[in-house]
Amino acid sequence: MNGWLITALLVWLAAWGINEFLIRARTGNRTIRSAINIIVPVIFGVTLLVVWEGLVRGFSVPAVLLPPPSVIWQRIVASIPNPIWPDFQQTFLKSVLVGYAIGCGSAFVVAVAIDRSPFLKRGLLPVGNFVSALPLVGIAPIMVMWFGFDWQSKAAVVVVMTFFPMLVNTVAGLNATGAMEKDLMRTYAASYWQTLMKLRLPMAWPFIFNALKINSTLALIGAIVAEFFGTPVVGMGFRISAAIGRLQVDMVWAEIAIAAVAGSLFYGVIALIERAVTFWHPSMRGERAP
Amino acid sequence: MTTHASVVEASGLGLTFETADGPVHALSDVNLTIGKGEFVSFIGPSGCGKTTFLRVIADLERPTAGTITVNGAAPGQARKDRAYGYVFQAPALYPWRTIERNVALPLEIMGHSRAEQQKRIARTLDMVNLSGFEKKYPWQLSGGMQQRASIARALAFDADLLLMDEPFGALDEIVRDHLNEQLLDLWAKTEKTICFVTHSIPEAVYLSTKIVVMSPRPGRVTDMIESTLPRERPLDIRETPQFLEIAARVREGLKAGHSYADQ
Amino acid sequence: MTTHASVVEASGLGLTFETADGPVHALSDVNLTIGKGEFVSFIGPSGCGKTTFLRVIADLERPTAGTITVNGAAPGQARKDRAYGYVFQAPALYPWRTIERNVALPLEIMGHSRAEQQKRIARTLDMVNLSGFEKKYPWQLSGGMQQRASIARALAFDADLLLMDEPFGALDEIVRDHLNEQLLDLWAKTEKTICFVTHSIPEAVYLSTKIVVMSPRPGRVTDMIESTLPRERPLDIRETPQFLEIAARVREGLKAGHSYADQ
Amino acid sequence: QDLYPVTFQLKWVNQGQFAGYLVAKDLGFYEEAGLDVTINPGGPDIAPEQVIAGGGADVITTWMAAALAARERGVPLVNIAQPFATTALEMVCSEESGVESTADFPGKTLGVWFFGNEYPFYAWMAQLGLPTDGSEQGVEVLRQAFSADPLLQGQADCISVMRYNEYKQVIDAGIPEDSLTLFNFADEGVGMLEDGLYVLEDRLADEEFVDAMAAFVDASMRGWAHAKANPEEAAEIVLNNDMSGALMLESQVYQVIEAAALVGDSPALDTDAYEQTVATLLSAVSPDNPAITIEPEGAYSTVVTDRIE
Amino acid sequence: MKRWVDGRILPITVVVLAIVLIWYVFTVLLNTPWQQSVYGREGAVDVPFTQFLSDVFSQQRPVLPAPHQVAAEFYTSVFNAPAHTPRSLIFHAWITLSATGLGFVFGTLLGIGLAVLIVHNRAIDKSLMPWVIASQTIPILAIAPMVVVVLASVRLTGLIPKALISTYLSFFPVVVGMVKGFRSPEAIHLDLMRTYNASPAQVFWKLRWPAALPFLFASMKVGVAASLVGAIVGELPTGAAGGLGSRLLAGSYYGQTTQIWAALLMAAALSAALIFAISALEKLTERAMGARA
Ligand SMILES: Nc1ncnc2c1ncn2[C@@H]1O[C@H](COP(=O)(O)OP(=O)(O)OP(=O)(O)O)[C@@H](O)[C@H]1O
Ligand SMILES: Nc1ncnc2c1ncn2[C@@H]1O[C@H](COP(=O)(O)OP(=O)(O)OP(=O)(O)O)[C@@H](O)[C@H]1O
Ligand SMILES: Cc1ncc(C[n+]2csc(CCO)c2C)c(N)n1
Ligand SMILES: [Mg+2]
Ligand SMILES: [Mg+2]
Repeated sequence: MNGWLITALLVWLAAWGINEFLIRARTGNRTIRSAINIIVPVIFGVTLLVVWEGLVRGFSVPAVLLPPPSVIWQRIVASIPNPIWPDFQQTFLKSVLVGYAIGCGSAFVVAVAIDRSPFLKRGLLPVGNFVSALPLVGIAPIMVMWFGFDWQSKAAVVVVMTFFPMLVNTVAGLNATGAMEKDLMRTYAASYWQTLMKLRLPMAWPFIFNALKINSTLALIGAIVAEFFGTPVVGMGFRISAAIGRLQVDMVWAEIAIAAVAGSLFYGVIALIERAVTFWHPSMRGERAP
Repeated sequence: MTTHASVVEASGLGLTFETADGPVHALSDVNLTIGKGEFVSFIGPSGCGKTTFLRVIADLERPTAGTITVNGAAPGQARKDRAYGYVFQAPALYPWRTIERNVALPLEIMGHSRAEQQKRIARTLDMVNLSGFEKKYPWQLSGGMQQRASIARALAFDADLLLMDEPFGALDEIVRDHLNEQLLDLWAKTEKTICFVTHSIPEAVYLSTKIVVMSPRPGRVTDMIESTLPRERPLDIRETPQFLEIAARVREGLKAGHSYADQ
Repeated sequence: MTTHASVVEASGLGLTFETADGPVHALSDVNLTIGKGEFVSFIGPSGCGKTTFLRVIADLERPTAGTITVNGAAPGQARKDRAYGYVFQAPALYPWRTIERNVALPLEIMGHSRAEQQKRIARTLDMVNLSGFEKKYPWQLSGGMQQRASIARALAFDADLLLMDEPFGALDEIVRDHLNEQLLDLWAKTEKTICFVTHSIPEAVYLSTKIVVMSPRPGRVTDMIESTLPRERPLDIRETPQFLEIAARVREGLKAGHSYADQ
Repeated sequence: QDLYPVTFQLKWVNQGQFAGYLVAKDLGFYEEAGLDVTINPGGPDIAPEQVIAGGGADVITTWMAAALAARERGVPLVNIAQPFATTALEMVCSEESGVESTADFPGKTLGVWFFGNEYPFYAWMAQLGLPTDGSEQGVEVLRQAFSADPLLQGQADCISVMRYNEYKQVIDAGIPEDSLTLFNFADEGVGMLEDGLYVLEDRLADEEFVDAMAAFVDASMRGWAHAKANPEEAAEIVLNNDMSGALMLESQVYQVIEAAALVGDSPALDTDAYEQTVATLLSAVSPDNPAITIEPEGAYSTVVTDRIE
Repeated sequence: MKRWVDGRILPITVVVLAIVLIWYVFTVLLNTPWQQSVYGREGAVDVPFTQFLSDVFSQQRPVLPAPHQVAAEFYTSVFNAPAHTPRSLIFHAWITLSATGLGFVFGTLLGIGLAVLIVHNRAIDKSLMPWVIASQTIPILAIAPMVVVVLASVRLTGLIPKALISTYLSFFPVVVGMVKGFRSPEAIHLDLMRTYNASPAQVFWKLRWPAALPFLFASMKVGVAASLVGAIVGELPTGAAGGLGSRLLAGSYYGQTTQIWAALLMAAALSAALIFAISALEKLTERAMGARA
C-alpha cells in the first residue's frame, strides 16, 4: 500500500530532475528548444497524474470521493460514443461556440459603435463592470426562464459572460493608439473609417486577443454551470451534476477531463491566431528593439 | 495655389496650454512669413515651441491668439487638401506594416493606384538609400533607418510643403551630411517649401534660406537670419568665413535665450 | 587595482549574435588597450558595435571569441566589484522614484548610509546643474534633464571606470558644450578612466586622449587616433588647426567605413 | 455526563420535510437520549451518500432508490429505519398540456429531478413502455431545477412535485387545483420509499453505535409526533433553523402537516414496501438509468429498530 | 454643465435611466402572458390599460420583477430587517463578504507567490504555466459541491471551503497579471541593476515589484470579482448556511423572483464596492509613486 506513496514520491523527484536538466540544457537548435518547451509541461502533467494515482491508492481514498486517473481514463474510453460525444456537441459545439461568437462579436460591434461617443463610453463602461459582476448563478435561471431549457439559454449565459470583458478590452484597445500615430493620420486628412481600419484596429488586436483568451475559458465554465439550472438530459454540465447524484464519480471526472482538454485547446487555438495576427507586438518578438 | 507668394503667414500668433500647474505659454506673438520655395530652419533650446509652431501650421494644434494662414487659407483647409508632408520627431512607423507598406500608407489613404504606389515607393526609398529593405518590419531596422523610412513616407505623396521636426536627430555625422545633400537636391529640383527643426547650428546654416532662432518661456522668435549663402551649396561651403559668420550669429542668438537650470 | 597600468585589455575580441535571419557579427577581432586615466571615445556609424563593446566591458554581453580583461580580471569580476559606472544611451530612470531617489538607487544597493547618500546626491546633482529638482519625478523633466540625472546616477558611487553611451545625444549644442567642460573637469580632478560613445566628431576630438573609429559588418576597429591636444582644453581649442586636423582624420576614418545602403 | 456525538446529513435544505428532526433537536429530545446531534442541511448538489462515504456524517437521510444505487457503487449503506412510510412524489400536469392520463404522455415534455431522484420516473416510463429520447412516441425529459417554474411558465407539460412543497407552490401561484392532472407515483405502482435513515454497514458492528442510533431514531420519532401535534410550533422551529431567511411560516405549517402525515406509527422498515421498491427498480434497468442491476443483499437491518422497546 | 458631461455622473445616470426604462419594457413583455392567463381564469375582459400595467408591475412571482419591486424588496430586506437575522440582506452579504475576503487574500497571495516562482525559475515557468491555464478550464463551479463534501470529510466546514473556491477562481488573474508585471521592466532597467551587481532580492524589491504594481491592481480588480462569484457558488451546495448564494437558491426554490433579484443587486453592489475600494488603494499608491495627475 505504501509502495504507491513511495513510487509517487520517486516519480515526482525523478521528473523534477529531468525537467531541471532539460531546462538548463543550452542549445542553439530551435527544433530541440521548441521540443523541450513541449516536453517539459507534459512531463509535469504526467507526474501530476502519477502522484494523484499514487496518493489515491496509497491512502485508499474512496472512489466515490476521488477516483484514480487510471479509472477515469477507462471511463473516458468506454464512454466516448455515448454520452461524452453527444454531451460535447450540446455543450461545446452549440452553447459555447455560438455564445462565444455572439458575445464577443456583439461586444466588438458595440465597442466600435460607442467608440465615437465619449459620453456613452464614460456611462456604459462603469455600468458594464457592475453588470458583469452579477454572478453567473444568478443569471442562469433567468436565462432559462427567457430562452427555454435547451442550449439557447446556455448560449445566452455565455453571451452575457463574455460580453463585458470583450467590450472593455476592445474599448481600451481602440484607445491605445499613440498620439503621434493619430496625428499622422490627421496630417493625411484620413477619414474616420480609414483611421479605424489602418491604425486603431491593428493597435487594438493585442487587447482584443486578451479578451478572447480570457473568454475562451469563461465561456466553457459558463455553459457547463448554466446546465445546472434546467436542461434537456444531455450536456457536460448535466452529466456532471447527474453523475454526482448517482455517485458515478469517474464519469464526473471524465467529463471534467474532456472539458479541460477542450478548454485548453480552445485557448491554444486562440493563442496561435494571436501569434499570427500580432506578430509585430514586442511581447511576441522577444528580440531587442533597435 | 502656386500663385501665392507666401505659403505660411503668422501674425501675433500665440498658443497657451492650460495645465494643472497653470498656463504654459508655448508660443507668444510670433510674426513670420514663409514664402514659396523657402527653406526655413527653426532652432532654439528645448521647450521653446518649435514643435508647437510646426503643429499649428499642420492644424494639429489650434492657436489661442493671433492669426495664421497656410496657402492663404486656414491651416485646416491645407490639411484637408493634403498640402503638406510632416516628418515627426520620432519615426512613428506602424509596426505591423513592412517598410514598403508604411511608405504606402498615405498613398492608400489618398487613393493612389497599386501601380502608382509601387512606383512612388521605389523612388522615395531609393532617395533615402533604403532600397532592399522594402520587406523588413520597422523593428528589424536600426533607429537611423527607421527615421529615413519616415522621411520617405512624407516624401511619397509629393506635397508642396514639407514640415520636418528634427528629422536627422538620431543619425551620425556622415549619414546626416549625405541626407542634407539629398534634401537640398530635392528642394532645388522641386521648388518645395520646407520648414525644418534642428538642434545643430551647422545643419541649420547649411540648409536654410532663413533661420529662425527661438527662445523659451514664453516661446518667441528672438532672431531671424536671412542667409547670404548661394543656393548652390557644396559640403565644403561649411568651412567658408561667410558660413562661420552666420553660424556665429546663430550661436549668439541661441546663447542669449539660454539658461541651463531651466530647460 | 590602482597599480594596474591597463584598465581594459581586449585581444581578438569577437561577438556574434545568433538571430532568426542568421548570425550578426557585431564585433570582430577587436584589439584594444585602455590605460588607467585615459579618456577614450568610440565613434562610428550606427550598428558598428559601439554599444556592444561597452556592454562586453560591463559584462552585460558575453564575447564569442577572443579575450577581454577589466582591471586585470574577467569583466564579471569588475561588475561584482562595482568597478564601473554605466550611462546608457537612454536615461533609464525609474519612473516611480524622484530624481534624488533615482540617484540614490546604486547607493542603496551598495549599502551606503543615509547621511552618506544625502551628501553624494547633493554633490552629483550639483555637478550636472540639477540642484532644486531633487523632488521632481522623471516625467516632470525635459529629455535633456533626464539624461543629466542619469549621468549623476552613474557618478554618484564614484567608480574608477565610466562607460558612457552617447550621454549627450539629446542635448542642444549650448548645453552640450557646458557638460563637456564639466566632464573634462571631473576627469582631470579624479583620474577616472572614461569610455565614451558619441556621434559627434568635434565632441570626440575635444574630449578624448584616444579616439577609436569603428566600422560595421562586421563591427571592427578601423582607426585609432592618439590625441596630441594638451590635457588642458578651453572650449576655443576647437578652432585651433591641431584640433581641426584631428577632426579631419576622424572624418576620413569614418567615411572610409561608411556605406549608406547597409546601415 | 458525556453525550454521544452524532452528525446527521439531510438530503435537502432545512424545511418542514425534516421537521421531526429539527424539533427533536431544538426541544432537547436528542440530549435527553444522551446524544449530541449536529444536523447538516443538504442542498441541490449535495449527495448525502457521498458525504457519508467521505466520513462527513454518521447517519444520513435519503431516498431508498438512491441509497441502493450507492450501495451497488460501493458505498455499503444500510437502512436502519424508515420514518416516511408513504410517498409524496407526484407528477402534475397543467390544463394547457391536455394530459389527462398516462396515454397522453407521448410527445409531451416532462420535468424530472435528477441527482438520484430520477429512478422512480424512469421505472414508471419503463413500465409504460415509453422511450425517453424526445421522439414522437416517447416523452421529452427536462432536467427540472429547484422550482415549479417550468409548469408556471409553460416550458414543461408536466413537472415533478413533492406533495408537501412544490405542489403547494403551484396552487399558491393561483392555478386552480381542479385544472391540474395529478399522478401519484405510488398509485401508478412505481412508488419508492422516500426519506429513510442510512448508516455505513461496518458501523453496525459497534454496539455503542447501534445503541446511539436506536436512541436517535426513537428521539426523532418523538420529534415527529410532537410536530404532528403542534404544526405551528414545529414550523416556527423550522424557520428558526433556516439560515436563508426565505421560508414563509404559512407554507411551512402546511409542509409540516403534510410531511408528518407521511410518518408511520413505527420507524421499522416495512419489508413489503422494500421488496416492492427493489422489484420496481430491477424492472426498469437500462443503460441510461442504471439504478441497480442485481438484487441487493443486506441493504437493511432491523438491529436498530429492534432495540427500541 | 460641461463638467458634468465630462465627468462621469451624468453619463452614468443617463445609462442607468436607459437601462431602467428598457427593464420596464421587458417587464411588461415578459409578464404579460401570465397576466393574461390570470385574466383568462378570472374571466376578466376589457381590462383598462392602467389597470393592466399596475397588475403587471405587482405580480407575486413575476418572470421579471419591475425595478421598483426589486428596489422595494431590497429596501425592506436591507433596512427593515434586523441586520443579524437571516431575513436581512446585510446578514447574507456579510457572510458572503467574509468568504470573499478570505478567498481573495489567499488567492492574491497564492497568485503573487506563483508568479514570483515562475519569474525566477525557468523550470517552474515551463512546467507550471500551461497547467495554470488548464486549471482554469476545469469547471470548478461544477465540482464545487464535491469540493465542499471532500473538505467536510476532513472536517473543514463553514468559511474555509467557500474561501478555497474563491481562491481557486481569483488566483488565476493574479498569476497571469503578475507574471506579466514582474516581466514588464525594460531590458535596460534590468541591465542597470546588473551593472550594480544587485542581488535577486534587490532586483525584486527595487525594480520588479514597483514595476508590477499597476498590473497587480488591475488583476486584483478582476480577482476580487472572481472571488465573489466563487464565494457565492461555494454557498450553493450548502444551500441553507446563509450567504447571498443560499439566498439566491432559496429564492428560486420558493419561487420568490423579487428576492432573487434583490440578492443579485446586492451581489453586484458588493463587487462594485470591492472594486471601488481597490481603485481607491490604487490611486493612493499611484500618488505615493509620483504618477502623473
Ligand atoms: N500638450 C501640451 N500640454 C502642455 N504643455 C505642452 C504641451 N505640448 C507642449 N507643451 C509645452 O510647450 C512648450 C513648447 O513645447 P515644444 O514641444 O513646442 O518644444 P520644442 O521647441 O519642440 O522642444 P524640443 O527641442 O525638446 O523638441 C514646452 O514648455 C512644453 O512643455
Ligand atoms: N541582442 C541582439 N541580437 C541581435 N543583434 C544585435 C543585438 N544587439 C545588437 N545587435 C546587432 O549588433 C550590431 C551592433 O549593434 P550596436 O548596438 O552595438 O551598435 P551601435 O554601434 O551602438 O549603434 P548605434 O550608433 O545605433 O547605437 C547591430 O547590427 C545590431 O543590430
Ligand atoms: C435539484 C433538485 N433536486 C430535487 C429537488 C426536489 N426535492 C425537494 S426535497 C427532495 C428530496 C426529498 O427528500 C427533492 C427531490 C429539487 N427541488 N431540486
Ligand atoms: Mg520638438
Ligand atoms: Mg549604441
